[in-house]
Formats: sequence, C-alpha cells, structure tokens
Amino acid sequence: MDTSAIIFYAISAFTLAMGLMAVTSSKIFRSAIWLLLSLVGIAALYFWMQVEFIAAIQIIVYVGGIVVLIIFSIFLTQQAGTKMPKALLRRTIGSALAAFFGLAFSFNLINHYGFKSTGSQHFNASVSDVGTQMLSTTEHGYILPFEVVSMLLLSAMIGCIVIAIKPPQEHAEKIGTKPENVSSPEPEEEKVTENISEPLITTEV
Amino acid sequence: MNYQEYLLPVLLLPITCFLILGLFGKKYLKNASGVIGTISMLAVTLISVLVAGRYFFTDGKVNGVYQQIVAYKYNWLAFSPTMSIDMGAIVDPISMMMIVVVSFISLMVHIFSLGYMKGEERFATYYAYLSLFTFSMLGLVLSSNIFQIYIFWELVGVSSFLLIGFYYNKPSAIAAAKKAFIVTRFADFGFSIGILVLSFYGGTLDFNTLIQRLTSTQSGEYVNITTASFLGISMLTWGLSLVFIGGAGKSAMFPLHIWLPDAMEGPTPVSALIHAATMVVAGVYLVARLFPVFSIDASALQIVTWVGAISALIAAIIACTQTDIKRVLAYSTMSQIGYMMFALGISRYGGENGLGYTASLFHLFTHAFFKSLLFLGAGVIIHFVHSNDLKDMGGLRKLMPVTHIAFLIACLAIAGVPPFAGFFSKEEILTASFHSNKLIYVIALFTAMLTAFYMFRLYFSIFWRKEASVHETHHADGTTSMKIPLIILMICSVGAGFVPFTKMVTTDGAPLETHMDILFSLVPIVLVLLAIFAAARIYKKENGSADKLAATFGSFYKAATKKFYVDEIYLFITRKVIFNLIGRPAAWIDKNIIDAFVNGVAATTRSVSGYIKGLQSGKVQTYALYFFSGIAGLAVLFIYLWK
Amino acid sequence: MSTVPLTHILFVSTALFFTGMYGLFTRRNMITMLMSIELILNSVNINFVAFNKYLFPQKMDGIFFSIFIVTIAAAEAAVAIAIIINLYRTHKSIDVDDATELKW
Amino acid sequence: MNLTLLIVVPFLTAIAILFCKGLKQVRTISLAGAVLQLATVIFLLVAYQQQASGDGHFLFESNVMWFKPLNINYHVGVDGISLAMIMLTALVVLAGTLVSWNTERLNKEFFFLLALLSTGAYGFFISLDLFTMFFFLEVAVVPKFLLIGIWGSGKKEYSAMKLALMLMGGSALVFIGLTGIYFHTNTFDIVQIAGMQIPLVVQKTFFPFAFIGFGIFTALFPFHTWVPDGHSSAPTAASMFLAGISMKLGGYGCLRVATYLMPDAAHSYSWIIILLATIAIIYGAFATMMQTDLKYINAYSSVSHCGFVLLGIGMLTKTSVNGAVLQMVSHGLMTALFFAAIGMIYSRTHTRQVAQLGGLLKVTPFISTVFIIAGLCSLGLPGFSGFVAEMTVFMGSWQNPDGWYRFATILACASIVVTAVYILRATGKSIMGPLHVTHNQLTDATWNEKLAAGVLITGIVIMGLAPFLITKLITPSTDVIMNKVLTIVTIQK
Repeated sequence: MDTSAIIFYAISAFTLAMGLMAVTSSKIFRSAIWLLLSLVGIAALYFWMQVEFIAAIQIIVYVGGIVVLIIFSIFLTQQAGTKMPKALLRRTIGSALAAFFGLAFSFNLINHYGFKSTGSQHFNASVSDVGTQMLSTTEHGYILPFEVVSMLLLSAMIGCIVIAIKPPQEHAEKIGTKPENVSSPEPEEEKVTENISEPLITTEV
Repeated sequence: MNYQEYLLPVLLLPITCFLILGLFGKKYLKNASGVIGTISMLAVTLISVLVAGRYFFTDGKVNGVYQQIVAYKYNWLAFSPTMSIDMGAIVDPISMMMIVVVSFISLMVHIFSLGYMKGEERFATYYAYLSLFTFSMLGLVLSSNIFQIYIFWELVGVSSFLLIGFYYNKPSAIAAAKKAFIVTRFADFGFSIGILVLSFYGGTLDFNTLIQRLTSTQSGEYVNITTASFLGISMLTWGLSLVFIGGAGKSAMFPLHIWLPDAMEGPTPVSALIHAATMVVAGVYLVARLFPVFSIDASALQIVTWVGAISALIAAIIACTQTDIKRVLAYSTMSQIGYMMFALGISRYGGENGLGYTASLFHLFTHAFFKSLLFLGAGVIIHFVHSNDLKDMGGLRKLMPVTHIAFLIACLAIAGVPPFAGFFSKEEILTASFHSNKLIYVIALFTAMLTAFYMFRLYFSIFWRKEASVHETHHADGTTSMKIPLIILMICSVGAGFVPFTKMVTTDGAPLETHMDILFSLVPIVLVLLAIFAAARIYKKENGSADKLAATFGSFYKAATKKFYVDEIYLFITRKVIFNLIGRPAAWIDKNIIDAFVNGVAATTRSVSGYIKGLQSGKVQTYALYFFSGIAGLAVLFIYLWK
Repeated sequence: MSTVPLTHILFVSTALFFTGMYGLFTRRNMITMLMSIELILNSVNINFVAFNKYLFPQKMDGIFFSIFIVTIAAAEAAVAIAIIINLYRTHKSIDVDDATELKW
Repeated sequence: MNLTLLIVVPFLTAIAILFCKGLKQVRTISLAGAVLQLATVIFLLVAYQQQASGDGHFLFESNVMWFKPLNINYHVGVDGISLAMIMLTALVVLAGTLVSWNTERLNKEFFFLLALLSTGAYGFFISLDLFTMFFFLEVAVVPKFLLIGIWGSGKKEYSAMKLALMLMGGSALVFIGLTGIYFHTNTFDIVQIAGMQIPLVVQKTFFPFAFIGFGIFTALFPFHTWVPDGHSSAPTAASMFLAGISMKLGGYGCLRVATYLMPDAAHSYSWIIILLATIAIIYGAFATMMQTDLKYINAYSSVSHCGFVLLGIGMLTKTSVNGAVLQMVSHGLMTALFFAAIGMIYSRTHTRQVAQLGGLLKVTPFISTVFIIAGLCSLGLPGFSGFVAEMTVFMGSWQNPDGWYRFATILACASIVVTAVYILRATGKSIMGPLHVTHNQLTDATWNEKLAAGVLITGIVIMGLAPFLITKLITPSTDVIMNKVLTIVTIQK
C-alpha cells in the first residue's frame, strides 16, 4: 500500500461521499455545493492519473461553468433556502433497489472481465501532444470532431437564446403606453410586426 | 284411350281458374267469378266421370283384374340418379273413384256457394281458393310419387288454412286456421320422416316400385328394412306408422283431431267440401294407396285399427253432447272416418279377406255424399237462423220443406237405415270386422247406435221440438242455386248404396263376391231403430227429459261437452311447455348469454386498454425507471440466460 | 500509481454512476435531476481516461473522448437550463410531477 | 364472354352515381346498372348452358398475374354453383335498388354503397383465386357498416359496429385459413390446390379457421349474434343485401374453400358442423317464436334457415350439398322478399311491432299478399323454392347412415313445424285480424315496390315449380366437389 494508492482511495472516498450528499440533501443550494465538491474530487482523481490537461478542463468547464450555471438557475427559479419536497417513499426504495442491483451487477461483470493491457511503454499525456494531435489532419487527428463540436456549441447557444427569450407581447404589455387607434396612418409593416401574434379582431374595436 | 290427354286438363283447369280469379278476380270479374268457377268445375267433373267410366267399364279390366295404368311421368326434381320426384298420374280403381267424388262434391259446393256467398265482399278470392283446393286435392289423388303426394298434401293444408281463415277479420277464424295448419303441419313432419325412412330403404320414391320392392319378401330392400330396427321396432313399422301419422293428422284421427271442430269457423260450404268429403279422407286414401305395404306389417295395421276405433268411439260420444250444429257434424265426420280407418286396419290383402279395404272405400264413397248434404243443409239452416246454436232452432220443418226432406234422408243414410247408402257400406264394414276382430265389431255396433242417436237428436231439435221462433218466412229455403245441390245429393245418398262397389274396388283388382246375409244385418238395424226412437222420445217435444238424461251421466256428460279436455291439454302443452319452457329461454339465452358474451368481449377490451393507457402517466421519472429495468432485464437475459 | 488496479477505478466510476442514477430517479426538482446527470457524465469520463491510461497507454483516444464529452455536457447543461427556465415560466414550478401534460 | 364484365358493370354504375345530381338521376342510373347487370348475367347463363359439357368444370376462365412474388393472380371462372349465386345476387340487387326508390337522406352515397356491395359480391362469386376471393370479401364488408350506421334505425351505431367487428373477425379467421393453405401449396389458385393432396395434420389445423371464418358470415351458431341486431337496424335495401347476399358469401366460401380444398378435415369435423347447424336450426326457430318485432322475426328465421345450409354441407353427401346450394339460393330470394315486405309495411305504418299491426290485408292487399307469399315460402310450402331446398337437404342428410346424424335430420325436420308456428303467428297478428283504426287510410304498393316484389316472386316460383332447371345447372359442379370428398371418405372408411 504505497502513498499513491492511499491518495487514490482518499480522493475516491471523498468524491463518492460528496456525490452521495449532493443526491440526497434536502436543500437545493446545499446539494449544488456538494456537487461542486464532488466535481473537484474528480478533478483531483485526474491529477492522480497524471492527465493534468483533462483535470484542468474539468475544473474550468465543469466546476467553473456548469455548476455556476446550475446555481444561477436555482436562484432564477426559486428561493435557495426552501426545502425540496421529499420523493414518495415507494419511489425512493424502488430506485435505491435499482441502483444497488446495477452496482452489484456491474461489479460482478468488472471482476469477471480480465482487463489486459496492450501497449507496453509508458503513458504520458502531455498537453503539447494533446494539442498537436487535436489539430493534426494525419491518421489519428481530431480536427474534424473539433470543428463539429464547435458547430454544436454554436447551435446550443442559439438554441438556448431562442428557448429562453421572452415572447414579444409580454414585452408590449410591459410597455403598454402606445394607444392603437384604427385610423392611425402608421406605416403598415411597423404595425404588423408590432402585434403580429395578436388577432386582428381586437383592432376593430 | 290416351289418359294423359284427359287427366292433364282435369288438373290444369282448376289451377288456371285459381290464377285468373286470384289475379284479376277482385277488380274485373267481381261477380262473374262464381260462374267461371262453377263452369270450370262442371267441365272437370264431366271429364273425370268420363275417364272413370271408360276405365271401369271398357279398358280397365284385363282378364278380370283391374290394371294400374301410369298416365304420364315427368322428372321434376332429381335428388340422385336413382331417387327423384317425378310428377305423374296413376289410373287405378281408387284414384278414379276419388277423382269422381272430389270433382262431384266440389261442383255441388260451387253451385251452393253461388247463392250462399252472394253478398260476400271477397267473392272472387273465395272461388279462387276453392279452385286451388280442388286442384291440390285432385293432384293428391292422382299422384304416382310418394313425394308428389306430400307436395299436394301441403297444398291442401294451405288451401284449407286460407279457406278456414276466410273471414280474416274474426280473430277466432284466424286462430282456428292457424291451429288447423299447425296441427296438420306437425302431422306432415311425421309424414316427411316416414317418406325419408321408406325411400331410404326402398331406394325409390315411386309408389309402384316402392310397393313392388317392399312387398316381395325375398327382395333386398324388404330384407334390410325389416332387419334394421330402432328402439326394438323394425324400420318398416316405423316408416309406416310415421306415414300413418301424416294421414291421421289430415283425417283428424284421435290425438290430432283438435283442429277439426275449430275448422268450422270457415264458411259452411267450405266445411261441406273440405271437412266432410275430400280433405279429411286424404288420410284414408293414403293408407289405401300404400295398403299392400301396410298389409305385410301387422303392428302398423294394429295402430291403424285402434286409432280408428278410438277416434270413432270418442267422436260419437262427444257429438251427442254438442250444442253447435256444425260441431256435431264435425265430430260425426271424425267418427265416420274412424270407421273407415279401422275397416282398413282389420283388412288383409287379396281376395276374400280384402273385404275390409273395399268396405272402407265404399263407406268413403257413400259418406262423401250424405255428409256434404248434411253440411249444406246446415248451411241453409244457419243462413236462415243466423246462428249455429241448436237452442235458437226448432220447428223449421214447415218453413224449409226441401232442406227438411234432404236433412231427414241424410240422417237416415248416415244412421244406416236399409234402403239408404249408409246401410250398405256400414253393413260391409260390420261383416268385415265381425270376421276378423270381435272387439272391433262390438265397438262398431255401439258407435253405429250412437251415430243414429246424435243424428236424430240433431234432426228433431232442429225441425221439431218447438214452433219456429223466427217469424219472416219468405224464401227460408234459400235461392234455387242452393236447392239444386241439395236435391242432387239427396238422390245420390239414396242411389250410392246400389253401386256394385265390391266388383270395382278391391285390394288386388279382382272383383269380390259378397252375399247379403239378412240374419247378420238384422242386429245393427234393430239397434239403430231403437236409437232413433229414443232420440225422438227425448227431443221431439220440449220436455225436461234431455236435461234429465244429461244429469244421469253427471260428470261424464260434462267431460264429453268439454271434449274430454283434449283442447286444454294441447293448449297447456303449447302455452306452458313450448312457449315458456323452450321458446322464452331460447330468446333469453340468445339475448343474455351469447349476446352478452360478445358485448362482454368488447367491454373487457375497452377496460384493458383503459388500464394500459394508465402507463403513459406523463411522469418522466417513472419512464426512466421502466427504461432502466428494461435494460437491466435485457442485460441479464443476454449475459446469463442466452446460451 | 501502478499498484492501484484498473478495476478499483472502475468500481469508483460505477458507484458514482449509480449514485447519479439514484438521484435521477428520486429527485423531484428538475435542477437536481440535471445535477445527477452531470454526475453520470463525469463517471463516464473517468472510465474513458482510466481505460486509456491502463489499456492503451501509447494512444490518447480515451482522453480526446473525455474532452469532447465535457464540451457536449456543457452545451447540454445550457440547453437543459434554458428549458427549465421556460418551464418555470409556464408552470410556475419546476417540480417534475407537475409537468405531466404529455400523457394520454 | 369475359367474366370481368360482371365486376365492371356494377363498379361503373357506382362511379357514374357519384357524378349525377339529385335523387331522380341517381336512382335511374343505379336501376339501369342493375338491369344491365341482370341482362349480362342472363346472357352468361345462356352461354354457360351451351358450352357446359356436363362435367361441371370452370368456364370462361381468364387469368392475369397480379403479384408475382406471392404467386397471386386474378383468376376468374364460373361453374354451376357460382352461376346460381350470381343469378341470386342479380335478382336481389335489382329488387333492392327498386325498393329503396325514394330514400331522401344522402341518396347518392346510399346507392353508391349498394353498388359497391354488389361489386364485392359478384367478384367473390366468380374468383377462383383465394386471394382475389378474400379481396372481394373485404370489399363487401365495408359498405355494410356504413349502410347500417348512417341510414339504419333503432340502435344503429351499436349494431353497425357489432356487425362490422364480427365480420372483420370472420374475415381475419378466413385469412389465417388461406395463408395456412398457401404455405403448404404455395399457390392461391383453387383449381391447382384442389389437385394437390394437403397433408392431414395441416388440413386439421386450418380447416376450423376457414370454416368458422366463413361460418360467421352464415350465422354459424355461436357467432350469429350480429344477425338479429344487424338486420333489424339496417335500412330495407341493406337488410335485403345483408341477408340475401352476404350470408351466402359465407356458405359459398364454406363449400368452395373449406370443404373442397380440405376434404379430409371436412369429413373429420363434420360432426361438429352438424351439431352446430342443428342447434342453429332449432334454437333459431324457437328464439324467433318469442320475437315481437317483424325484422327480428325474419332475422332469427334467417339464422335458422342458414342452419340448413351448414347442415347440408356438414352431411357431405351429394344430395345434401346440392340441397345446401339450393337452400342458399332459395333463402336469399325468400328473405329478401320478406325484408322488402316488412320495409313496405314499416314505411307506411312506421311500426314493426306485431302487436301494433293488424288487418293490413284489407287496407294494403298487395303488400299483404307479398308478405303471405314470403311467409309461405319460408315455411316450405311446395310450389315455392323453400320446399325444394329443404326437402333436398333432408333427403341428402338422411342418406348419411350415422345414427346421430339421423337424429339431427329429424330435429331439422321438426323445425318446419316451429317455422310454421312463428310464421303463422306473425302473419295472423299483423296481416289478418281486426284493423287498427290508425292504419285505415294507408296507400298500397307503388309501382317500384310492385316490380321489386314481382322480380323476387318470379325467382321463387320458377325455382319452386321447375327445380330441374336449377338442379341441372348445379349438380355437375357439386359432383366435382363431392367426388373429391367421397374418394377421401371411402379410403378412410
């Protein structure tokens, strides 16, 4: 039992505990914090596996980005302090059983599956190697997925904006000052765009 | 002489007359229809008399024995190469005798109805139905194929249904017509099964081949019909008794007689034709036609004898107690046909012991005349008094002289007083029964006495008893068209006795020598006169003796007036048993079980789909759980169980 | 580092995976469901890196896989939150059992 | 004489009906179509008589490849039995069109559906390819649902749904039977299959499907519940078509498909068929006695009469199968006439309850005589077709020597008494008897109703008075079927 094994076991115990707390705590904000800590634990695990670049990404994107986003959404939708409604007992038992069954099943599988390494020489995943392979167009290059992922991120952004945008008439009501009189000589398209979704009947008062 | 040329018109004339009157009668030839019907019937009668005469006196007899000639035969419906219904006509003593009787009586009724039915609104349809009836009766009599006789059997049944139900706005008439048709239909059911049995074992439907095969003892058909048996009774007896049931139903024999008294609902000339002379004797004719086959099977003959005897006895007893004039005559018909039946029953085949057969047909011949005369006379009386009940009649002898004499002669004839026709035929039946079965002879004697009693009870209470209560005395006797048939039939009732019947109609065609044994016939004559005298003493004058006589018999008298409750038994069976115990449950089962089963299937599918619908509950997490358990299941299956 | 066998790392990631699964089944709040999904995705990443490190040291495909997963997870989280906000606006609550319109 | 003409004429009438406006045009065109169809059928009959060589094989065959991979081809041909059926359909279609002469509601669609139904029936009777036969069977089922559902009376939706579902169930079973046969002979052609010897175990499994499937169309006992509801809530013309033609599709199917192609199974299952048929006859007759509605009476009596058809087929003797075919034709004409008469009465008195009717003979003599003729024909009076058919069935069934079958024949014979009872009860109460005051100024039959009744009555009377015409047509074809069945039976015995 050398020191790195001990470190590994500590990190994994920490991560699992944080994960479990994130899933079972009753206050929503508190569970977000537990999630954050467990993600940090995972980053530590990456460090332990000497894949520093992944660990860095993990911290930046997950911990910095997604968890913060989640916390934002918590504040947007409700007061952080309220207690979340407990799930039905029947459901919790059911899903707990399902989870344990899954766990036992995969443990059994993992034990029986003899993993044998193919490569012999030492594994190093330095950032420069990752960078060069990421953009190289040679046989193992990842340039194509890299571009596709960027397209995906762009479409995700646009998608979020479209979904989250407030529909215009709420916008109009908020303004609510400009009277609509039938005979107003305003230019046609301006009025049309104004209440495009409002049925025309209301104009003939 | 080519019989086909003569017999075809005998059949075609009535049916064309039916079609013409049926289709065009109501609108165009409303009152001419009577004349058309009568003329066509006159032609038919003349032709049949001509044919019969020609057959009996010139070319019928070959070296002393009457031959059977088949006039024509057309293949009508071929069931299989060997078995087919052929429309044909047989010319032999009994069929010739019958066509004469049927056409003659039908002519008389046609003439009588000209006057009797004059004011009737459906005058044309009445004559159409009469021609239909005559057509089917003539067809029945001439048929050469057992299925052909069944066809005309049913046509006769339908025409009697239409005629009984002629006054269709009277519910009682419809009920009577329905009852008649259903009872005869039930008998026809037995008849059809009988035909199936006989034709299966006989291998053919044609009368001659059937008789020839079943009577020759060493023929294959005879062997297997007598050996094959069901419930211990040989198939031959089954076949013959079933056929006899068909005949008994149509001739209103004991168990199936309930429809005859109710059939009096129809117009009286109809009863004169159908329920006196022609239709009711169809059963006797059928047994006579199949007589060679009947004669080889003793048990079948036993059935025929005893059914005949019982019917004769019971009918005579009931007739003594009835108050409706037409009911009395109906029961007397039933009794006389009982006579004919048991005469056939006690007869054997061939030569001397075939006397019963000849006597029965002779009685049929004479009975047709005086019974139709009685009915027509009753028609005139009812027409005049406008009621059927004996109590409203009395002292009519001065008002209607012709009917009075005719009625008297008919009563004497039916009672069997010597010079009249009834005596000769009844005499032969008595001698035949005396030689073969003493018990039957005693019953016959007693019934003859009862017949004389109730006929003269009828005569005296109509024409004597008290002064006529009805005052207007103009043409009480009815129009001339009603008088002519009465006179003609009166002459026939007298003359018919002297026809040398035994020489013409015998079992094997050879003439039969009979000697009139005076000593033997004394006994019945004395009994008959005694009965007439008793009837005169009781009913001639208005005195209480009739009720006193009724009181002496007490409950037996009451039972007799109630027709021994046979009607009630039938009603009970049909109402309670058939309708409630079979009909209603059948309809109930159909609605509540089988229908419910089908609707149940529909209901269960709907509820199951309702439940399955519940699975789509919209709760995302339950979906996730189902999803996961699905994956887990498949994983376990493929990793562990799938070998 | 060499003494810890691959299986132990896989045990850890599976445990993490099923904790996330448990969370997904029981939590009624959509945001917490989102969090459990994040946990699940992370456990998958651990697997990829572990396999690459122990089974295919000379290649780096596993690492690239986890990188791309992280990017996609980010996009997915963003879209999920946008939906949640939109849902909150219409249903005034983000309890998953309230949004059951999509049923029979 | 190209047989496809038989399908083209009604189909063209259907199309033509769609293009005309107003009731007058619609009914004249459909009448013209029906008359033209009758003319073609008579021409076909004459041509068949000349060419028929007495061995009962199929004539006027035409064979067009329809779907190569599954070896389905549009193979049509006609023999004695299908010719009789086509004659029946032509007469009933003509009468049906005439009877529904003045339907007001949606008349164009009504006549269109009638024409479609007749196309289905014609196609079914002339097709010699199992798949084409099934195709036309389906074409015939859909219009029935619509006809009853829209123009019906009483609880019409319920009965339309019930009828459609049960007939669909029936055709599903039939399809299973057909595919069963197909997979063991890999051809749909009846003539070829008849030549092959299908193994017994296959026959035993697929015969019940085919027979029960077709049996549902002919009111086989436990599946007859659609008949009373379906017929009584259908409009007059639809119930005439339903009882007159569509019940015969089943009988024809049972004979041509189930018995002809799978004779061994037919022989081994014959006792069940006879048992069910006898129950249907007796049970149907007794149930009819209890009915108070005229249409229910006729519907239940159709159940009982179709029992004779199945009894004839079950007995597997030459005469009884002849009788079954005769009974199909005679019952078709008779029940169509009965429904026509009831339709006429209903359109005038607006009630079908026997208790509320009475004394119609005085007010509407023509309709009452038609009613009486239909009644007398259905109780088997000689001179009408009912007698000829029933007696042939009885003679045929009696030739089957088995003791229990004899008992079944006797029970079937007993049904003629029960039939007489319920027919006379119905005629006695509704036609004769005292006249109800409300009905005293009814109008008698109009010219189209008279013609419709006339057409059917001529059919009934011709078959009743001269049965040798139709037996000469049918016997060679039934012999072809029965020779195949009897060779099997003799081997097994």
